[in-house]
Amino acid sequence: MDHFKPTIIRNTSIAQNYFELEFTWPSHSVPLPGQFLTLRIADQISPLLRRPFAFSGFNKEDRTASIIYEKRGPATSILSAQLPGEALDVIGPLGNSFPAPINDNRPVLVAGGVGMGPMFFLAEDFLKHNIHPLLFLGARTKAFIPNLDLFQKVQTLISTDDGTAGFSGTSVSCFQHYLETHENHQKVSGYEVYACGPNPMMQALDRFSRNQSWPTWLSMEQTMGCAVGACMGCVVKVITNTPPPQGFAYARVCTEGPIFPGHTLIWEENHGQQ
Amino acid sequence: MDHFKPTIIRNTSIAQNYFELEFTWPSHSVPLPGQFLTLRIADQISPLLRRPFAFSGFNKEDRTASIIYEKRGPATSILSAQLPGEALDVIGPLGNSFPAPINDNRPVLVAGGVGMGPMFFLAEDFLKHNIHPLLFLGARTKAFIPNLDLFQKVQTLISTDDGTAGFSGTSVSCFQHYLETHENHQKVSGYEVYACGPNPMMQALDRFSRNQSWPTWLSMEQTMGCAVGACMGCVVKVITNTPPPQGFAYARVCTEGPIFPGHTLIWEENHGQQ
Amino acid sequence: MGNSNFQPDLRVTIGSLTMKNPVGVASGTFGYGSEYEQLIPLENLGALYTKAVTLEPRPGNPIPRIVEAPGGMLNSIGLANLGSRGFVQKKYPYLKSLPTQVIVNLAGSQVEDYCETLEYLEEHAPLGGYEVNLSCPNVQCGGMALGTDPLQVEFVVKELRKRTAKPLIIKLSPNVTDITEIARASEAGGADAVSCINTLVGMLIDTKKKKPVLSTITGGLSGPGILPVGLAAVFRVKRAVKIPVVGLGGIMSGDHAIQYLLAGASAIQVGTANFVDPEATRTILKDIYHYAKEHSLESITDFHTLMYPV
Amino acid sequence: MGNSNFQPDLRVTIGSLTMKNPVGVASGTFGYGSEYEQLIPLENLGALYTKAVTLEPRPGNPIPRIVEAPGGMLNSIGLANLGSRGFVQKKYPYLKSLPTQVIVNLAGSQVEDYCETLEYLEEHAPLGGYEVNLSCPNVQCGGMALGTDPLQVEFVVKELRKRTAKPLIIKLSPNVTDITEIARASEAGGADAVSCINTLVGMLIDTKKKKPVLSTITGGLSGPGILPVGLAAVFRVKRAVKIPVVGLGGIMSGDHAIQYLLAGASAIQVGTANFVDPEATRTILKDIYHYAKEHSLESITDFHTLMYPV
Ligand SMILES: Cc1cc2nc3c(=O)[nH]c(=O)nc-3n(C[C@H](O)[C@H](O)[C@H](O)COP(=O)(O)OP(=O)(O)OC[C@H]3O[C@@H](n4cnc5c(N)ncnc54)[C@H](O)[C@@H]3O)c2cc1C
Ligand SMILES: Cc1cc2nc3c(=O)[nH]c(=O)nc-3n(C[C@H](O)[C@H](O)[C@H](O)COP(=O)(O)OP(=O)(O)OC[C@H]3O[C@@H](n4cnc5c(N)ncnc54)[C@H](O)[C@@H]3O)c2cc1C
Ligand SMILES: Cc1cc2nc3c(=O)[nH]c(=O)nc-3n(C[C@H](O)[C@H](O)[C@H](O)COP(=O)(O)O)c2cc1C
Ligand SMILES: Cc1cc2nc3c(=O)[nH]c(=O)nc-3n(C[C@H](O)[C@H](O)[C@H](O)COP(=O)(O)O)c2cc1C
Ligand code: FES
Ligand code: FES
Repeated sequence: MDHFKPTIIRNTSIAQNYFELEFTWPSHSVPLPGQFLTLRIADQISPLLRRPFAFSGFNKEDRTASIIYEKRGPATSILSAQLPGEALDVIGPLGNSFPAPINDNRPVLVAGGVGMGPMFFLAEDFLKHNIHPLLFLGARTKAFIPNLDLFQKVQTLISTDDGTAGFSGTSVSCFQHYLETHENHQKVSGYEVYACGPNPMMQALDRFSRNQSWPTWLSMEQTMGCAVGACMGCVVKVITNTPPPQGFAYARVCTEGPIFPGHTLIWEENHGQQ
Repeated sequence: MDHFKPTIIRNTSIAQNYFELEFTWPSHSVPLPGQFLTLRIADQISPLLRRPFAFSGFNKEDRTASIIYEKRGPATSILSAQLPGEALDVIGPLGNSFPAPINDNRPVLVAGGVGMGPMFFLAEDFLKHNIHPLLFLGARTKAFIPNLDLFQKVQTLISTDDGTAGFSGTSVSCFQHYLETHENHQKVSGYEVYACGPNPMMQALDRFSRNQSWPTWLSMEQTMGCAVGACMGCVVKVITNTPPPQGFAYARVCTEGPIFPGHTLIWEENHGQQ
Repeated sequence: MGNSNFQPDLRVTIGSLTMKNPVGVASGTFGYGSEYEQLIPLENLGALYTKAVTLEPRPGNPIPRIVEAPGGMLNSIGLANLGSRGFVQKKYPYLKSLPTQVIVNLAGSQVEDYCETLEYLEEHAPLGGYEVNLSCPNVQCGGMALGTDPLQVEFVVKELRKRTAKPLIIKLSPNVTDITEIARASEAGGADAVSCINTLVGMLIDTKKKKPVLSTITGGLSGPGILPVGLAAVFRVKRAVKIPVVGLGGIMSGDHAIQYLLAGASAIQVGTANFVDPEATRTILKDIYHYAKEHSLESITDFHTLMYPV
Repeated sequence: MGNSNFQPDLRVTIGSLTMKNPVGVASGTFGYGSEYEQLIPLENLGALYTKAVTLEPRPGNPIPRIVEAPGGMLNSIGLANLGSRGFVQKKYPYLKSLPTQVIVNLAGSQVEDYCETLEYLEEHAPLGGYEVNLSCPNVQCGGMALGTDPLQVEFVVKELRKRTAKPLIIKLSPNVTDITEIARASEAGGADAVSCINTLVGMLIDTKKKKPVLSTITGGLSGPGILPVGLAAVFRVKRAVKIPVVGLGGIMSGDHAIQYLLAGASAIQVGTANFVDPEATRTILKDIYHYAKEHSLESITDFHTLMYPV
């Protein structure tokens, strides 16, 4: 992890309310899929806290990194108005990253909304390692779906809640529908699920994959204070056998996460955030 | 007084750290020399309060108004980055204005630093009424002195503390020096002094003009809350015969001012602000 | 998503008084109304709480009296006002004609001051009701000490109660260990409502001049930064008393005001925000109205039961 | 304008302990140091105040625990920590090697907890000293009640004093009617210093979800918005006790820190600002140093006499 001020290369809209921000990466560290960074958006007292964003890509040769973000509140609004050449205040890379699939499991990547960034990064990374994932991308409506080269390289299934593009329904039901209609999932030794998106989506996915006994890796979100493990602010509730003896513990999204094995998450409480 | 959102026409540097902001005036009101407006600089909680600025000019035909401001803190820094075409959030015109000189008194306008705006406006206004004022403009150093057409039309005496331009010394001593070296001040029936600038300058001027029995009109500054007379925050201490019976009262710069007759001000306390 | 014909009734009742809507303007930030008449239509206000009135005129505190703070402002006005007689002569004629409820904010140094002022106003300046400022942090021996002792609070409220049938709203200070205790004392004394919060005690120092910015060293902190403090106070006070709670502190937007209503406030007051945007009350009222419609809230009390499970 | 050879001595002495400079990091905002070691050189810190340590491990409060507030943030971490034994095993080895003074922040629910925790740490994890958190607003029956009653405060401090010769710094809550009273009780109990302020009780409500944002309804408000409250507290406490005062609350910049020193603080702590800019402590120390040089202040106590005439 490093604290530095890279320069914006590109900050463009890729779909309604979604922006891709590309910037220089003048640090020796190499961000991995699933990891994130924090941005100090402006030298102001509001928005005050740094904002976390997952990497959506990293180019080792050019030393450039990128994030995909949704314009939702004060920080992302300010960010969306920043221009190439301006400086960013970055701390990163932070957190753990997605593991490789075990055995010959085919990776299934499920992205909902702002969760698309890390999924695209992971898909690109798999491709580089000659692994061919299945990518499910869900959104409320067509306008929120970007049009990317990646979709030519990776088998991509798009779904929208209102049916304006691709499958009509959630990305999870799209996945289930795919499985029902494609018998070939019998042929692969199994699937390994990677997901980032709204908690209800991830919980549904978790429940479904648990039934199939597929390993599931979920990228969790929590409001962050320090983003380096110091404040205990960004926790999710996880199952544990270690003390405190309640059978649960709070794990820090910024340190033990953001990627958690699905079966360790105690959903009832983790829903709080979304 | 009106609350409206005029458009920036011009926002340019006229001297080191000094900017002239010209904007549309889509209101029926007509700002007078000495009056001010308040700006809500940004839709943020910091800077929070509206900032007061005196008018530096008003064009009745084009319906445009202007202010001259110094970049000093958060609000004026943000303002200095705003561009033509952007909207301003204005309340104005506010406060009282400079009165015309009595009898045939020759108006002497003394401007220190940010006080120049209202003095330029007043000078232009006198010219329109065929009155020929004397303008003293003081600054710390040459870099803070703008170069304006006005100086061709009005007899202008510049002074700098460090002697890099014009008279070496304060605008008040420049005025005094002028009087000593120009016997013609005997010929006019007298002077009437108008000033806007730092409190020490205005106090010195007040003391001097009291000795000469010249009417003196001083534009005062105080941090403002409401700027419309409601909060009692922006007061200066003035001599009074009315209750409260202490022989003093607090008069609101935004309402009873910003222009006060010099001899009514109780300087000891009013210094607090600067 | 309520149906479009649905019309929430946003009137607020405090004692014998009805406000046409829950959005008032806070004492000390709106003068006596006339100051803002050119900027907003005063008839849209649910209530106007005047600047504090004391028995005798007060010049107020020395200069400087105001400074911006991070996310707020500090003031040390010090109850500058014309006194009860000046109020009756100079302010009452205008105020009585206003198409909104006018609540006179009362302040003083001791119980007798409050009583005498109230008596005088009852006789010479009958208006909508009284907000009793037991909590101003900017006066020497003033309301502050009085407002922090539950026994004294109950006593002064009882004394005032004897002297008026009009609504008595006791304004609470956040600068106490347990604000609910003071609220309960107000209720016990016979108050019709409590309002909270007044400003927080704060201070800023000018490191260049090497002295406190305010002439009185400390002053009262208001503005958006205190929003969470006001909300916590209202939430707790609402659960401690049965009388209505008027919420204020840091309200800049409709969302802030709605938070207060959800926390249990029956009405709100807008203070510092008037300085920033004189139209704040209008926007806030509009947002409250739309929220009520959207959630099919028929009246203000419906806001109080919306939060689950608290 | 001091001469350029002049070197201010910015060391701070609290009880038997000397900090190399007045800039510390506040409890709960800097973990146990290791979390920030990749971002800043820890040897530049005057002191590191650990996250609260309790006798037994605590999981902390339910989710969500943090929300941004206007000009600040609310937290409800709830003393999540490994407990005294976990601290000794997992944190002490690293902390004891740090090139800065480590002050252990102690918390508990009752006097016995504090005493036992301190005894255990005295034996198994001797570090620089203790900051006693009698003021955390986010625990049920916890420190809050304890920290608001002067008699209890004096008692607990006396008990702790018996058990250690190391510096005892009592951390004061701003959520009291008179903070100087608690400060005097701490002094009377034998404290070496007091630190103030802890967070203010605050609350925010999510009007879309119709519930409080924090799981615990109310939480602790920190960040720039509370700066004036902290400064007023330090100013008043400094004039009420003879022991050193450690100032904190809302410090984001060197200017803020210098305001605390002028108000009477002997040292300061940086809390929320670490989250925003991990290098805040470095900038702040540099600014303090330059200010001291510029004003020819030889030591921290010279800051205390700089303000005239207060
Ligand atoms: C590990 C992680 C990775 C993320 N990756 C992405 C991403 O790739 N793209 C993307 O668009 N968004 C991502 N987010 C969410 C992103 O941080 C928020 O969208 C952003 O903080 C919103 O800030 P705002 O001021 O625009 O909106 P706000 O109005 O402040 O907040 C909108 C939402 O963001 C959440 N939020 C606010 N502050 C924080 C904070 N300090 N830390 C975490 N969440 C906060 C709030 O809970 C709220 O629900 C990620 C969050 C986490 C924790
Ligand atoms: C009647 C009047 C007319 C003025 N006319 C001009 C003008 O023509 N040109 C010009 O450059 N400046 C003028 N000023 C001063 C101007 O208001 C300040 O320069 C401005 O507020 C600075 O804001 P800032 O955030 O940039 O700096 P800050 O760092 O906030 O403040 C710098 C200085 O401005 C003062 N100030 C801050 N806030 C306010 C406020 N709300 N009201 C009044 N003063 C404040 C402070 O006391 C401080 O000394 C005038 C002030 C008054 C009262
Ligand atoms: C300039 C100013 C003057 C005030 N004067 C009074 C007063 O006379 N009486 C009173 O009860 N409260 C007074 N207050 C407190 C406000 O009524 C209100 O309680 C406080 O400002 C918090 O609300 P806000 O954050 O919306 O401003 C004053 C506040 C300000 C800012
Ligand atoms: C996330 C968080 C956790 C905290 N945990 C503790 C704690 O365990 N013990 C304690 O005494 N104070 C704790 N505090 C309070 C801080 O130490 C400090 O008193 C407060 O945040 C005010 O300072 P600031 O405005 O600089 O943050 C915590 C504060 C925050 C923001
Ligand atoms: S954000 Fe502080 S521990 Fe994760
Ligand atoms: S600024 Fe409020 S009375 Fe002048």
